[in-house]
Amino acid sequence: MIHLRHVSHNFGSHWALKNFSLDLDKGGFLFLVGPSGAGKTTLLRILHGAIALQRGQAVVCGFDLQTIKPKAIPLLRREVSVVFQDFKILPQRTVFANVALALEVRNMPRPLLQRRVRAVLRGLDLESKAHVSCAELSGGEQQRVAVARAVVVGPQLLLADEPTGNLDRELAMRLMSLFLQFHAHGSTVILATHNQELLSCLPEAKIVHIEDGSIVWANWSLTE
Amino acid sequence: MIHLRHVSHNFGSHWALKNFSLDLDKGGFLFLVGPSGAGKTTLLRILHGAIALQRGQAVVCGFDLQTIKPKAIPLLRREVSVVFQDFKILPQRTVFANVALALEVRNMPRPLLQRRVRAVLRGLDLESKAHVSCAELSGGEQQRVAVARAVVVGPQLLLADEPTGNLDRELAMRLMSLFLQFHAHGSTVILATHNQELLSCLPEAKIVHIEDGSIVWANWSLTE
Amino acid sequence: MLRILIKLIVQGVTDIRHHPWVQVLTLAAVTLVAFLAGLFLLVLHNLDQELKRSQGEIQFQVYWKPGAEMVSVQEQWRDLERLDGLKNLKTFTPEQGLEVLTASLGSGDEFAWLRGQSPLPATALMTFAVTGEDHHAWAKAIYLDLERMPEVEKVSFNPLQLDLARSWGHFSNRVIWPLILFLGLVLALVVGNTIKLAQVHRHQEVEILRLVGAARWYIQLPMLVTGAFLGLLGGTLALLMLKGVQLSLKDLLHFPPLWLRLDFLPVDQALIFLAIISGMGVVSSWVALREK
Amino acid sequence: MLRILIKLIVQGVTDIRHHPWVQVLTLAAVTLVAFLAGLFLLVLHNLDQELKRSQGEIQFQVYWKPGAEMVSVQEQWRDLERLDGLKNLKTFTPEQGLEVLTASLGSGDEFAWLRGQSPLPATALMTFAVTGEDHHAWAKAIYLDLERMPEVEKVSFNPLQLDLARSWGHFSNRVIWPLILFLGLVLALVVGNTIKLAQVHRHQEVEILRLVGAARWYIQLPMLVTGAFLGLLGGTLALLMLKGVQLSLKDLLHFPPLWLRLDFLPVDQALIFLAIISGMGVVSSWVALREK
Ligand SMILES: Nc1ncnc2c1ncn2[C@@H]1O[C@H](COP(=O)(O)OP(=O)(O)OP(=O)(O)O)[C@@H](O)[C@H]1O
Ligand SMILES: Nc1ncnc2c1ncn2[C@@H]1O[C@H](COP(=O)(O)OP(=O)(O)OP(=O)(O)O)[C@@H](O)[C@H]1O
Ligand SMILES: [Mg+2]
Ligand SMILES: [Mg+2]
Repeated sequence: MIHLRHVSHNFGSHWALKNFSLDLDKGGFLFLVGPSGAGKTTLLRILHGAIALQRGQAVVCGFDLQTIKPKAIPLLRREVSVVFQDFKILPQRTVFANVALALEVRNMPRPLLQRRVRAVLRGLDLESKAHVSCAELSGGEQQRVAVARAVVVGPQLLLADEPTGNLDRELAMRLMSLFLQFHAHGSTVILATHNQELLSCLPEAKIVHIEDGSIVWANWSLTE
Repeated sequence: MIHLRHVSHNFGSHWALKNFSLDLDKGGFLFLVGPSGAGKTTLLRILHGAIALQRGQAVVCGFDLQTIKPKAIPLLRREVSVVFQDFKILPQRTVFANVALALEVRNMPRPLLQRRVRAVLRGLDLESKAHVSCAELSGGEQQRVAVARAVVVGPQLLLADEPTGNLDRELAMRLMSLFLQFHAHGSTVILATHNQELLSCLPEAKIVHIEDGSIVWANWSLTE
Repeated sequence: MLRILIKLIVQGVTDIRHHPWVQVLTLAAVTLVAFLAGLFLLVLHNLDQELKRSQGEIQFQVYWKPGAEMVSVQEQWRDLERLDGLKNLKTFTPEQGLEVLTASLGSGDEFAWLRGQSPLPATALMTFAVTGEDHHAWAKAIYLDLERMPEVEKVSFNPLQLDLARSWGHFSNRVIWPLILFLGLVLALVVGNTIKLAQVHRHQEVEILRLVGAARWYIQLPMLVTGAFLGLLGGTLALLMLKGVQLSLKDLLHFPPLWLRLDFLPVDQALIFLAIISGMGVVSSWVALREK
Repeated sequence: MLRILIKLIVQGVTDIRHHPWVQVLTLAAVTLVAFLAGLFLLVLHNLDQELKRSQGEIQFQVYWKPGAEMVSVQEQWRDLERLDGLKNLKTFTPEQGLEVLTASLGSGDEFAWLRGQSPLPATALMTFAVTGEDHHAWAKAIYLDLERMPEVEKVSFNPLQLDLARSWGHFSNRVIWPLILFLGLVLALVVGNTIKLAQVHRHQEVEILRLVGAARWYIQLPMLVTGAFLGLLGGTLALLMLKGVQLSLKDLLHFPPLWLRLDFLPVDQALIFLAIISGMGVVSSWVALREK
């Protein structure tokens, strides 16, 4: 599913990722932990093609990021959903419209789309806010909209960047159980977080600790 | 310092705050906890005049919010600093420029301003990023810029809305000790958070737990 | 596929509601600038029509000998009418000539004493449509034919008239075409810039659509449609305003000696005008989207 | 305090670098629309000048009896020159009159046989500046004076000329003023909307400045300065382009019978023009800031 070899990335003179190698099988669950500025977001952005691969090899869901054409990036992104650290939702649109966006792009017929969106919103306790404009949401509600949009499409690979930063403990646990459900259905999940508590929800998950762009610790052998 | 009586606020038919009363003395330290959507941000926004008081009485730093003129709001905001949940920093400007903004508005002479900004950035581990544009920062770095801008002016009252959502444990503790320093120098601090761990940093702090806009629990008598 | 296309096109039009004020102001600016350009075009079109009407013509004035027998002269006039390429023949007996002279000198009766004993010769003013390749040779031939007629004293024509077309051409090269080009530039810049600025709002939308896996055309089509729609609507409104102005000013210059009646742009020009403005909307939306 | 003001004003100008492209395009659009408006103004100004020149004039044509003694007539001409309000006197002996007639009829020599025995009377064409309150009474008095001169057969003048000014007024009310108003509207809308759209980018900045406690004027001053600066710069560039056009077209219409020389706008009008455009920049920035 994911295959990284010697991936490095620099912004100007600053190396955000250094010589990063790991393999993750389909259905794996990976926690990405590390201090602020370690390079977690940078790695996730490389994985869905938001920033181009500079050095090394990377294959994600069968797409080789070294040779991928700009035209193929939308295809990659239909397999990979992302919960962004800064949400990236459209403030003028309603909650429903924001979540439906991901399905509209995939040309899902309207009735099915509505059923799917409603189900996801219910799971994230956002049903009562469905027709509220996103500018009027609290921080935690916005974060949940971002999660809802990512999971509604049932992606092969789910990347979540700090998805519980604005959520209270109870909602964080609910979110985790949603991710675990996904995992149980065969999706691959990568979760970047500072929240140590989340790690205990799935003791058999893989954990990578990065600092300053390099892996400093992992609970498995990284590459097969 | 803060005196609230029967403050209520509704957005349309939704009551974000209901009949909220509390007093906080100068030099107090208050934790505002509660689930997502409880009304924490709404309360903080009322306290610095970002949304107008609808019902009840509120006096903040000597400004009566019931009768305050639009012209006086900038004066109130020079006493009250806010760390916003969504940061509210200017992405095109550098870290230095964003932090300096708060001092420029107060017409601080340039050399003093530079010294103060540098000191605060050092305290938040942002010195190396001083001349980087904020669009290029990681989530946690942006959050620290927001904190730096709030504390650099040495406000009488500091409102912080979920200031550690994107920070790792170590940075969160460092931030707390910064707030505690402030507190020790006589500033009043109100901190809205989900992070239970922060509460243990200052056992004598006041804690208010709100849910659905109402206070459901507090560790002191609320009003004198 | 078609369903999606239609959906996206409809979306492009209905997206306007997301920033109604920005779009309304943009529409107003586009309309007014387009109207201004249309006004220029209208004036030019009418000027051009007027020029075309008089451009390809040449006038010969024939003077008979004073005292020539009017009966035979009038016979000659009837022959002249049958000449090739003749567009207009005006004849003056000596008496009629005097009347015209009197009228052109003032409003009085000061030549009354000459009546019945006009000192003027019989004349004819002939207007020919210019034909053939070598205009000057052609004119010379006609001149000789006319001069060879019996009793004719002299024939005059102004070869300068032949050059008039060319000099009008010079004038329009120097003034009118630069003006049209400049106007096109203003139109492109203002329409383009306004639509572009109005679309910049949507950068965020574009970014997010890309992140959730929308293909390029899926994102751009509605925005290009918005641009085209703004251009089309603005252009149509401008044409309607123009029609109103044309109707209200139609007869303003329709008096002697101008006899200018303001015509509307022909349908094909109006359509080209609409197409250009819509095209500008599309191009500028596209530029706005490409940036960043 | 002054230091802060200066700082804010400088900031308003230097803030342009934050969105250089947006501002450059805006500047270009403002310049071109202002130039277009200036071009109209220039044409109107010259038209107006021309009108003023001919508006307050009236012409009398005096015909002497045919065969009047030329020596005494020429004496009378010398007397006429001394009349009050006379701006121009053209005199024609019978021979000169025939020449003019001949010339106006064509280019030929067809009246050559009349030379030395011209049937025309001596005439004089007198142009007066209209004075006094009651123009018609004043004209009547002059008419009677002229007619009472010895050997004068008749005097003609066209009272319609007196009404010409009024009819020009009608024309400009119907066409020119609406056009100026409309142009002002376009200018305001396009300049305003463009600057406004360019300033919308700064909503976020305004919001954040407010949140950190900046007073209203502290936030608005630099943005109003940016607007004024864009307007001023655009207006100045437009005036420079206008001057260039005026210089290059100055003599284009300076040939018979027009003798029109294109003048530049007078300094005061140019300054008003600049002030209006800068004002629009300020107002539209202000509108952009107020929204939301
Ligand atoms: N577009 C960019 N241009 C320049 N530097 C960047 C850019 N994006 C990130 N960086 C830098 O790269 C480093 C890693 O950033 P990244 O966002 O990956 O950190 P992170 O692990 O997600 O941190 P956080 O937990 O704070 O979100 C940071 O020091 C950041 O300043
Ligand atoms: N501008 C607004 N218009 C309408 N409703 C609003 C607006 N702002 C907040 N709300 C609603 O008011 C409620 C309280 O919002 P608030 O932002 O105060 O919550 P919060 O306690 O800060 O939550 P979180 O921890 O998720 O940030 C929420 O349900 C939110 O949807
Ligand atoms: Mg990050
Ligand atoms: Mg909140």
